[in-house]
Amino acid sequence: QQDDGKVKIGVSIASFNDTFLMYVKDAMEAKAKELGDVEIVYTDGKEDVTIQLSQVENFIAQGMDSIIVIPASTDATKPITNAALKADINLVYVNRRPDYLPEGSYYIGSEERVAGEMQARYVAEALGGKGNVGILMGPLGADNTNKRTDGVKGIVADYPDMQVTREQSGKWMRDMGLSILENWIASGDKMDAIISNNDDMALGAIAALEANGMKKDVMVVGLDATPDALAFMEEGRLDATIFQDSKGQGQASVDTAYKLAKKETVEKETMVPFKLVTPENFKDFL
Amino acid sequence: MANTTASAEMLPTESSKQKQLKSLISKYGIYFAFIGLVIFMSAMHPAFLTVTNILNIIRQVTSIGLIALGVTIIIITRGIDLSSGSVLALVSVVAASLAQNPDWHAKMYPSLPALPVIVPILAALAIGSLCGAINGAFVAKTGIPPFIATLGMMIVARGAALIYSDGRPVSDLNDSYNFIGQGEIFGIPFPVILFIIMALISWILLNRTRFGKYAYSIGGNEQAAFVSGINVAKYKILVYTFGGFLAGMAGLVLSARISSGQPGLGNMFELDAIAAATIGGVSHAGGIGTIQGTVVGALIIGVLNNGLDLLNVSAYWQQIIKGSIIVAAVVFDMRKNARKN
Amino acid sequence: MANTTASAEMLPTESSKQKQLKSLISKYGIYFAFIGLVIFMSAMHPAFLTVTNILNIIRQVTSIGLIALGVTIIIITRGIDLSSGSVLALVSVVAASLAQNPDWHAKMYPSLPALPVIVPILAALAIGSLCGAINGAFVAKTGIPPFIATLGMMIVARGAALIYSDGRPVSDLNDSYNFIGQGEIFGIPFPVILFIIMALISWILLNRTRFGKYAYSIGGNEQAAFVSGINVAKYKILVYTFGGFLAGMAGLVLSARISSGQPGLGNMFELDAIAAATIGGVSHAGGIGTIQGTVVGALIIGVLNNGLDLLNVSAYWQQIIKGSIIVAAVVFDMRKNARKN
Amino acid sequence: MQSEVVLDMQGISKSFPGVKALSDVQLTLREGEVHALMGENGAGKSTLMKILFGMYTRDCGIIKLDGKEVELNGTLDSLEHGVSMIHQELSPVLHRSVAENIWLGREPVKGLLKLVDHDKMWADTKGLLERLDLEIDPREHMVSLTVAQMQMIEIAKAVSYNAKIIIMDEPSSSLTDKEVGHLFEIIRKLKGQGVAIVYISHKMDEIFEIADTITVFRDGQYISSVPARETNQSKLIKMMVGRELNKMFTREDHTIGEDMLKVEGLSLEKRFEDVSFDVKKGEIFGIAGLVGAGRTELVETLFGVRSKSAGHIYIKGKHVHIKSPDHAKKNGMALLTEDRRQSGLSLMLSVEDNTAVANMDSYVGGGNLLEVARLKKEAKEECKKIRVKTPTMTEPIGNLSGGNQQKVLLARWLLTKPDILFLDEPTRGIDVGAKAEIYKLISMFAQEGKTVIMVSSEMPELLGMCDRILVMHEGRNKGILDRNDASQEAIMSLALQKH
Ligand SMILES: Nc1ncnc2c1ncn2[C@@H]1O[C@H](COP(=O)(O)OP(=O)(O)OP(=O)(O)O)[C@@H](O)[C@H]1O
Ligand SMILES: Nc1ncnc2c1ncn2[C@@H]1O[C@H](COP(=O)(O)OP(=O)(O)OP(=O)(O)O)[C@@H](O)[C@H]1O
Ligand SMILES: [Mg+2]
Ligand SMILES: [Mg+2]
Repeated sequence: QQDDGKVKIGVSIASFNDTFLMYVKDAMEAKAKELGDVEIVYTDGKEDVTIQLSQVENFIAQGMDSIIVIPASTDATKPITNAALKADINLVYVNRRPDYLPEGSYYIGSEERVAGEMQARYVAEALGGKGNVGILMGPLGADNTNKRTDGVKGIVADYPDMQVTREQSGKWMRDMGLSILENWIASGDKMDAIISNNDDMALGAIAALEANGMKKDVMVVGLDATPDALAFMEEGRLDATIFQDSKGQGQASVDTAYKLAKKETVEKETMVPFKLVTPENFKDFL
Repeated sequence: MANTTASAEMLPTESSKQKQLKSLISKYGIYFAFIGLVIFMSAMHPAFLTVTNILNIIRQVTSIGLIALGVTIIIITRGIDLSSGSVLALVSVVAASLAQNPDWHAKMYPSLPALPVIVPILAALAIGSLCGAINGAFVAKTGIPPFIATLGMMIVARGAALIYSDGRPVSDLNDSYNFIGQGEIFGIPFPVILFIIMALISWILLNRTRFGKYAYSIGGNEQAAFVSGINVAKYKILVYTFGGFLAGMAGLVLSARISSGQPGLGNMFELDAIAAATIGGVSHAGGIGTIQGTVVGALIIGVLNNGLDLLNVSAYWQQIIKGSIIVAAVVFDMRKNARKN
Repeated sequence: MANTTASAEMLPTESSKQKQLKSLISKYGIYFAFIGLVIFMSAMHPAFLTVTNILNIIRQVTSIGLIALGVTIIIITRGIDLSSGSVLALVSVVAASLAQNPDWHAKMYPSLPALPVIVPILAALAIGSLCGAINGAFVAKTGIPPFIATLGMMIVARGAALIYSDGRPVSDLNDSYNFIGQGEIFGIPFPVILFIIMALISWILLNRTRFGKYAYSIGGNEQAAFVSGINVAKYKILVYTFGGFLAGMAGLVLSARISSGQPGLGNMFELDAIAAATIGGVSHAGGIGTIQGTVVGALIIGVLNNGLDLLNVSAYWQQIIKGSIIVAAVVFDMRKNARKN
Repeated sequence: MQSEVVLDMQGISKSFPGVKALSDVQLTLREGEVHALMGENGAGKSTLMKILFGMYTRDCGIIKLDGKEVELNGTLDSLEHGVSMIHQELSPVLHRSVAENIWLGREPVKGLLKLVDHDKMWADTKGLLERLDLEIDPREHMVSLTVAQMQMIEIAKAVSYNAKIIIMDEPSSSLTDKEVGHLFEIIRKLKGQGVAIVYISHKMDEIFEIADTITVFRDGQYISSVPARETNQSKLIKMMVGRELNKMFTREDHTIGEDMLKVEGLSLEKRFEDVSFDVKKGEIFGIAGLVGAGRTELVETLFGVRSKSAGHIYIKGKHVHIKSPDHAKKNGMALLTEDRRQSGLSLMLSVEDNTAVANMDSYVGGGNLLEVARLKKEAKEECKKIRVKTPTMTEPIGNLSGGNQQKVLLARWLLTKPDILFLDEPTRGIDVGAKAEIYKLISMFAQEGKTVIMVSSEMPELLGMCDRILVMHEGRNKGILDRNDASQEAIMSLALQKH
């Protein structure tokens, strides 16, 4: 602990360009304010786990009490974990669960794959177990792209009359979701549902479908439940999205890191589950 | 005096039909490459050569195309602009914040009344131009390499976009703003019209004004341009300002197209735009390049993105194919210079 | 002849101490900028100038530094390499797939026995060099602009990395492989040692071999190099091959550092590397540049990334500050050339 | 008895797109002879030499070296066959040292690692330069040398190959008399060693001083070869130009009017000091001096390329502050620069654009658009007027022969219709015919009541053209000679005069 008596926490966030993670950050800030004697340093991992490793090394050099990491890749966290543990600094992973989670490291969040599964299950039920699905993916090779997409494909495979006919990367961006859908529509292929790895791309898809008068024939499911997405849902334009409790994750992570610094005991893993958001229940999430 | 021109005409020229055709192909290599690509895509997918799809392609390529027009002139002066994608993003969030619907719950300036659409438009173009002018001023006045000046702006403008928007999208924009990106006039998408107009203006600027002649001359030999009495610094600043102006317009169009300003918008667009210009025959050694070439370069990129999606080529393979075709097109185009030695 | 040289000496020379200091500062501008930055950071944060942190900085800058060494020589020949980040990624997944622990559940080649560490190392360096050689061959043999040739490779190599790994990280690598990125010799991180060795080799290549002399002369005046009987094509290919080799090495180090090969690794590293070289005084007009300059350029970028994190500057503002300082450093350095005219 | 034939080129042709540069030409070279290759600009001299040096491949014809037919693919081939070349239009690698430039492509190496042996390189260079009496530091970077020094390094480099044949493509165009004398000493030494030299130059007096045999080309065709002893200047000119050239220097009577330009105590830090003179309307004013006398800097300062450190400039009696070439242009000045590659041409741009670039302001018409048709017309007319030889006006100027490039630059400035025309070495690399035409143009220009200020290292040109000649030495005005008092001796005695 520092001289000024404050608990110092270093946070490395996978990407500041990810809207959802910004809401997690908001929640962290709120919690820190509430606790009072906490000082938090936020850094942008720019979707690159090596940058995050550097940031963690810097945190260690600065003598942080605790470190919170939302990893850009869950497969490459071993050096981060080992570095923190070696320096005897508390380490809390948030939102994306690394496989390597030894004694002394903690996790708060959910399982990405589950979100994809929820999306696909909702679509399968709505379509009666048959139809063509297009997937809008995040940046190729990104961890959450892979896990969410795997989740969707896993469920679709359970339904013999359902298939993934198209998939393309929209790099999280709304304009790319829009362009990709324009091209898919132009191809004339029949499409029954678009499942997107995040909300922004889904909103782009909706714009393309509406412009071609096809929105009523194709359902669109997003993920994150951002304010923009909820507004679309309110207007009856988005069929479903998945709520990830940014507030819950953000608050719990700071809370855990704080308690660890104060040498209190905490749960090794805290699950903050996903929730399906549909026009029926979206008001709960506004 | 007659003998001067005579001497040129006197010189025996090889004028067989075959030679002519060969020189035609080699002179317009990239146009033939483009036509070849279009024929290939049409053969592969019936939907490719439909009016809707063609408009799709042009609409999708508008932002990169607008940026590429400016970057063409910048590269002609022997410069480069890496900042366009970031400037686009900055412009998109600022303009969007001035065009939000008054009843939107996440409105950035809740107390701001509904503004006429000209306000965000002017703001966008002004900010874009200002960023460009700053690039130009650094390049012209301090002599630092354009790569560094615009790399700095790339990083700074992206940071400014994030700070301004606090990293959030700025959404729910009013309809008159949205028209810029989604409207149509006589069935032709407004962005397409805008792109055609700007391409024409750029062509005129480059070929029919002092500005353009000076751009070529500065790129051709800056020292010579200076000694010929050209205010090199002034024209460099103007060139970069025009580039920034076009990036601003691209930000306007793109944010209106998705009805949302976003700080992450336009990532890597600068590379695509520079690629479009380079495919179109602009030389990084300065002094060489045309607007029509750049337009075709941008269309090649647009056709690739669209066609590979149509053909449902896997996202991974798309990259390999796209990269290869870009190189192949330029190699094909290059043969026109291969005779040099 | 005497009067030619004498005439210069005759003219009054201003040789006061002050002038000498001034010329010293302007000659070594970027080194002073670097020292200034270090002093500033040390004053701002006590943890900055500690051994751990200095090793942190160098270790963190290794990958970009390695790439920057190669890119320096490439730019000296008047080229550019945009593909390094992607080549790094491709190398990382291939090398990692040959270095996975046998019991890892997601092993890429489940039946592959544990291989000696030399196998992935050689594979990495071979693939990196091959990509570089292809870049070089296109540049030298087809005459297409290096920007396009390496942009193509940038897209293709990234696609190949994605296809090879199916977009998944290749993880759980064996300890002897990890040593490349995480090991220490006498308390000095192995990547740091590797970087120093490669910097020395690059320096020798550039200053003490024909290869280096030819690189400078090809960039300084390709025509002159050609008429002096230099096999320009061959040396261009070699230069790009060396660049690819270093990118491969960076891929090795980086994947070993995080114990995982990833297809998304090294995104935009090429820009940082080119920036490092440019900050270090390499001229994009060719023929000018030094390894020591590039090393300092890379360190400036490393110090900025590290220092701004240390000082708890908000991520958004970091971008603005980083962009500004890069530009400022080069402006400061530029003044040495300001006297030219 | 005639010595051995070392080179025999027969039936050589070469075409470029739109241009037949050589058709069925021949050249025979003997051991120990200095063979002058003459012809107007664009006659194909450089092209033939580039073929011999392996830079261009010929369309047809045979090349025999020492009686054996050879294929020369690339410069390396030619170097290995004992041919080296001083290039007409080739700048060195500027940011490398003198030694590195000389040994480029054949650096001495040592040890297992084949590291470059710098010590040997410096020493060899020092030896070479000493042998050639050149006082230049081997470690000096080329940029910091003067144009003349760079040229001497090019010569040293060509000599250092120990070649049997040395091609010298206008080696003297950027040298003054002193260095030319030096060059000739080198040539005579080489001759004594049996080296055959192809010497290309437009300077008649040089040719008659050094050449043994003269071959003349016209419009890409072989005209004839004659021993130098058996011909004279006017015969030679007739062979080259294809017609009689009655006089070289045209000086139409021109009336000297009132003051045009007045310079008072002009100085430029480290370059020249306290230069004063005035020039009248209708006057042709020469500036003479040795290399490094500061003449170039003087005219560049007057034209605003450099900023003066002291002094005043008056135009037509009005005090002016010229801050940039832009400014100078607006004050009715024009400057044809000394180094056309560096500060004149945009090589990839068309002849037309290179001609019109300084005159754009006058083509701006309605809506700020250029009157392109008028631009094209005027540019073409101006080029016609001074007989620029080019296939079309849209040809990249880099494809023109050196002399024609120079003419385009002159056209550029004449197009701006200046009152004061500065010419820095205006006829460098220009053939006799064209020279005479340029002198005529200069004279006509003065006749219109305009002013010409001409810097030149060619004494006859100054003496033949100028009303008065300012002689500079080491940055100082050493005196102004009137036409009637001027002579080579008078100029030299001022130019060499110590303080
Ligand atoms: N690379 C080229 N491409 C096209 N045309 C060329 C090229 N090189 C030379 N030419 C043309 O070939 C002709 C001969 O040119 P060359 O340079 O051999 O003339 P030259 O006799 O050396 O003239 P000068 O005395 O001016 O140097 C000219 O008409 C020139 O324009
Ligand atoms: N860029 C430069 N840097 C340093 N010294 C220079 C530079 N340019 C010229 N000088 C020096 O200035 C002096 C005069 O220059 P310069 O040779 O151009 O004079 P000049 O009388 O025009 O001769 P020339 O006959 O070569 O045109 C010389 O001593 C030269 O070395
Ligand atoms: Mg010639
Ligand atoms: Mg001079």
